[in-house]
Amino acid sequence: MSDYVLETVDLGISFGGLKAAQGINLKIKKNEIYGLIGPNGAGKTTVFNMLTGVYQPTTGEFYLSGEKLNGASQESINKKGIARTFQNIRLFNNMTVVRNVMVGLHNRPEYRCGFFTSVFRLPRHFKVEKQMRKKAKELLDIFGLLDDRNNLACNLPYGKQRKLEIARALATDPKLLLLDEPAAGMNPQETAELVETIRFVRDRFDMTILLIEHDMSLVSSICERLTVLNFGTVLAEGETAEVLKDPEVIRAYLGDDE
Amino acid sequence: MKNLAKKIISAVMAITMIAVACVAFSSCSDAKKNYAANNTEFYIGASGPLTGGAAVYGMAVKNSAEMAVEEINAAGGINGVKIKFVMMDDKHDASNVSTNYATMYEAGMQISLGCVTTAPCKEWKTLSYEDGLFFITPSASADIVVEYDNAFQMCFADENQGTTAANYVNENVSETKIGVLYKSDDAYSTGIFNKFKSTLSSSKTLVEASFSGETVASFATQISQLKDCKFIFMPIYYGPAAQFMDEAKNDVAPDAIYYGCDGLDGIDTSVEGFDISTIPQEVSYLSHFNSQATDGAAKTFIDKYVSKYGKETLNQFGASAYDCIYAIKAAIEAAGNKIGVTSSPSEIGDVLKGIFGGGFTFSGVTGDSITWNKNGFVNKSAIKYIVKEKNS
Amino acid sequence: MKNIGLALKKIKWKHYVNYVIVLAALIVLLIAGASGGLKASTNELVLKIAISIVLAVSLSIVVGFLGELSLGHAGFMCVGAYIGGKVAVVISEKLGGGIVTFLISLIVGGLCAAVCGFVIGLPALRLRGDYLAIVTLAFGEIVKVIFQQSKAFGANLGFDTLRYDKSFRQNFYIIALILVLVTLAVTQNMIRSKHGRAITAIRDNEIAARASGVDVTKYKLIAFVVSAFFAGIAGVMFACTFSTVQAPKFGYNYSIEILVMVVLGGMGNITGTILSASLITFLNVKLSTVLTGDLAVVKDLVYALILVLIVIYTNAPAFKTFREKHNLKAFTLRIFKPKKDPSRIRDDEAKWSNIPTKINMDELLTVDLKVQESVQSPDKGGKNK
Amino acid sequence: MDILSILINGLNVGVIYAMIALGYTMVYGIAKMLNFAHGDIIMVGGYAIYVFCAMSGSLPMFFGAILISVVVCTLLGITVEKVAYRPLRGASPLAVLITAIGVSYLLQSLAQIIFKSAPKRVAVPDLGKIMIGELGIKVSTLITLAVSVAVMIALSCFIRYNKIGRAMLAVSEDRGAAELMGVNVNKIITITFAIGSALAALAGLFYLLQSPYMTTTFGAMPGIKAFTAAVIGGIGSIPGAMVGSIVLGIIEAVCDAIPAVAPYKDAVEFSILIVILLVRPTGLLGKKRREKV
Repeated sequence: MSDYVLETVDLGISFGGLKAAQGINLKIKKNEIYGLIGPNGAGKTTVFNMLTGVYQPTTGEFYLSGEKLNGASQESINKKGIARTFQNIRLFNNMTVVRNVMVGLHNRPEYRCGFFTSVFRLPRHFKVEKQMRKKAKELLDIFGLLDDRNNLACNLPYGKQRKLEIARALATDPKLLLLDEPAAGMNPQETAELVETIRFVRDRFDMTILLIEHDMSLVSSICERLTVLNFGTVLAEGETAEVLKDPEVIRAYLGDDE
Repeated sequence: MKNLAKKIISAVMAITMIAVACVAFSSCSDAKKNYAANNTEFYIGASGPLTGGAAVYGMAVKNSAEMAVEEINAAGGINGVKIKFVMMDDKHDASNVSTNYATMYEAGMQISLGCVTTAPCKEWKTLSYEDGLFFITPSASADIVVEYDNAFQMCFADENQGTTAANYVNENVSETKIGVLYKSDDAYSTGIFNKFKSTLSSSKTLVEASFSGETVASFATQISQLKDCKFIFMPIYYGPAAQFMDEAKNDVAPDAIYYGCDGLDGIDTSVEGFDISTIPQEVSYLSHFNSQATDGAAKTFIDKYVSKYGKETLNQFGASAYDCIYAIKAAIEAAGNKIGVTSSPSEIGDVLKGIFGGGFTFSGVTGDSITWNKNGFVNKSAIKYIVKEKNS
Repeated sequence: MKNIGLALKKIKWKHYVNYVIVLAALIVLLIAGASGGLKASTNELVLKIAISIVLAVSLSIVVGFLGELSLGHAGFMCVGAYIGGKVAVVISEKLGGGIVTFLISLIVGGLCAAVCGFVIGLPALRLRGDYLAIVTLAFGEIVKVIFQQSKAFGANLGFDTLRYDKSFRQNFYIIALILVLVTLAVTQNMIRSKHGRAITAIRDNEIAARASGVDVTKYKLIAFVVSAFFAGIAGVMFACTFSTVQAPKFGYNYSIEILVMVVLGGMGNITGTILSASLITFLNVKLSTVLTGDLAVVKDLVYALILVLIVIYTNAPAFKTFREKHNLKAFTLRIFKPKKDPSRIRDDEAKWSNIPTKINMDELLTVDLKVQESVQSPDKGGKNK
Repeated sequence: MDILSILINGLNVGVIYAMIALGYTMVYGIAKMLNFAHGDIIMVGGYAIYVFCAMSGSLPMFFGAILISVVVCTLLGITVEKVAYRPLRGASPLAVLITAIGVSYLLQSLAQIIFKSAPKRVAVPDLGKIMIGELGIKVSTLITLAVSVAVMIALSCFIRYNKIGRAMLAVSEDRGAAELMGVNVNKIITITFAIGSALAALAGLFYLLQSPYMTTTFGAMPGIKAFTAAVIGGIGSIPGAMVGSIVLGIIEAVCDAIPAVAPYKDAVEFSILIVILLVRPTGLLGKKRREKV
């Protein structure tokens, strides 16, 4: 089964009596850009929350390249290699841009550095800090944020904040990147830019990307495959083109016209 | 470059550290300076709660001491030398005492009344002992306060009050069920209570009730614990005592007896709006001062005090402080030329503790022919005052 | 010579300013001390200030950097003061009243407090905002009552601390200031490392921090333990400064006073914290020594007024522009006017000031996760394509 | 002593805490600040009653005094809010907390300057007690219970059905949104402070009814206890404040009743508090808030 980066088997969660998501079966291949779409409240973000350990799924399992991850804490899931961005941007607002990314780097084995090593400023601390800062700057450079590195994250324009969030997610060195409505509130150019960025990220880091998106132009332009959710269940899945033709899907989006 | 910078920083640090070390272990020069060298009047210092929950006691001491000082100065001072009295606020918190002490000491304090309340006085005790400064406290009553030879008390020591009270009960009280109301977070109250408990004869059964905190919402619980006792011992201050009696007047048997220590003094005068005659039970306490005395030194003191400050803060704290000042005066006069206005605290201290420890007798508001033993404990007659007879 | 000058330019003074402040104070005092000994009262004042600084800086770890409100900091200090003080008394029989005894008691007191910090840190994993605040407050009161009632520690009278050798006590202010330096060093080194970044990340956005793989449990505990440890240190310093330790001192009023120092200093602004701690302590001492006798009553009034005015001045949005024109920084800049060279801006120069803690509970502002409704009416609200 | 009377004492103390806790919790929920000066409003209320009863202890005079103390406290609350807190609207909540502390010191020291430090007995008319079977219950206790229950019900209705009340709810849910919906937030906050202070005045009255003694630190501990109670119940929730207070009151009465425990009263109370919070991290009736991810 590990020829899939992410595989979910009958994944589902119910709050109280109510099934927010059920029977979710995703199979995402390496290097794929996979779309998860559906009307508001269809349970897309709920799926993300399950995949990142915010909620514990009540049914089913999910595997990251063959390794069963449900039940694990958010931190450990991230360490295992699932990173995400948020629908409503969540940056460390009172920290500089570069530090935001450095927090992302914080768990990488090559930057391990004990508490007392830092407190007593042993040589290793300086070495690690130097490397981390270097790495962070590289990442920022890739996303064209290098010049903003000393601004507070909260002072960045919206588009850059999105990028920074992605950069921070990548800093954790994930196998799978979850993007929650990356294009939300972006104007066409920004969106176009974003498309480039996402592609670029995929190629540069040979990343696998699962994204939630409302912007159909974006979805149709970059997603190889899609899964459509509605009322917390899978409505359709498959190649982007087919799925978008599917009358069920259209109805779900535009409602019945009679 | 950067490393050089770091080197510089660390060098600077290192140098200072070394400097520190050197100074630290070279400059142990201490010739105690006599700050009183150019005093023109005797400087008497004191520290007590002038703000916060215990302020009323501090104010009483301050007022009375100032009153005594004014009188003495008006009458030409001690051997023609006037007195200067300074009192600083410690908020009944020991950690404020050392600053007060140092400040006054450096301003030329030569003699002192210590602290008003026990807890802070423990700090004062140590500091004054190291400087050999004499103090006689009007009201810090724990035994430990006078542990050193430079310290004397004008009030009764807690333990000795506890014992006296217990003995009184053992001998004169027929009731076997003895109620006690004490304040569990107060040194004075617990000090007396513990001694009382241990001295009380086994034939008596003790009914304990305690409270804590600066203000008590209601004594309902304590009342229901004590309501069957015919004799209730209350080693607490008059404030809460009045509150308890007031609340309990219908629950406790009207022929019961409230019996307290010097803390109860002032219950009939100092609680504004509280009329003790509304209490059916007998209220009595063992003290060295009776705030409704009708004759003698006490009477004159009370009149003067009330006319000056009103009866709100009239209590044995003040009376005792008033006596402290006069006792100091008497002692200095007794010392004659051994003590001058510019002599250092320790010189004065040596002389005064010699005098007080050596059979010096003094008569004042809180008793006639008061004497002190070497340990600094006062020896005077504790009288049982019945503030309020039980309604017959 | 020249490159020394250059090197001096290169130093990140911003990182050292706090040490410089304290060292300067130390040197001044040493000079004063060398020339005929410090007055007892000055010594007293210095010690009180040192203790306040250690307390305030340690509290700022939890409040300023972790962003949790703690109302029981005095409780940790209480533990340090009682345990450390007692240990000193006990071991002094063997080791005498010198620096050795002090150091040992220091470590023991600090560690005991740290353990308590750990214990209080545990609820911190479950509770947020005020709920945690009230737990810390409760802890402080519990510790107070327990020590106050324990016969071993002299119950209500507290216990007499060890009187160290005179030479030691006379020079204790030096040790105290060194301890301040140590506290600063540890705190700043921690904050300016990956660990510090993790802690501040939790403050800024716990969910994002988790999602970025920050081990929230570990770092919350670290913050509480370190903070408590230094509070304990302050407690031992207290026990060494005063000749008696009494529990009532360590009630919530004292905790709040420490909090005041931290908040006035600007949350997460260590320099500010140092200054405000010194200022407030100085103010308290001066007021109580100047306003004696009948005037004592006015003391609290003055203190309260100053407090309110300072806070309103430094925080009121209305004064913002005025503040930006005339504040210490602007003033110093006007004097030194450093040449603006962006390459010399350091990564760590984030603006720390005025970070709201979780007291304003973002939970309260964000509404429940209303899955129910949203599922029944899919297209309700939210942005749509 | 018997369980029943312990319970009654507990209830009595509890409902008084509730009066204070309501003020705390409302101000918290709506202004998002901890008003540490709240306890001292009680003290002011007490002194107000004292001043007017000192004129004459007659019953009508007493009711007059009650009215006046409520008015005084309400005005005080509004003034404090306007002078000390409003300038800080939008500043960090902790800054406001500090001003609150400042105000509390201010009120206390003023009280000491005006009324001196000696304890005062307020000439509250003694209402006696009625016997129900074995145990006698103070009339004042019954009044306290009745009035506070009435007040709580009234308050809940006010919040639920009155326009302003609902506006309050709105502000506490989401100030920004409420403002957008045309709610005058400043006005609402002022009203909240007014109500809270009025309740504080009542609390002061009830204290005096139990035992009519006043000092300048009268309100400090009740204030902090009530805050605790509000948190036990779930801060921001009005029924929570009531439940929490009554729980706390009863615990307190029980502790008092056991001589061995009495000295450790506070420790026990606070330990129980911690346990409760560990079991229910948002208090007894606090709404479980989940941050939307």
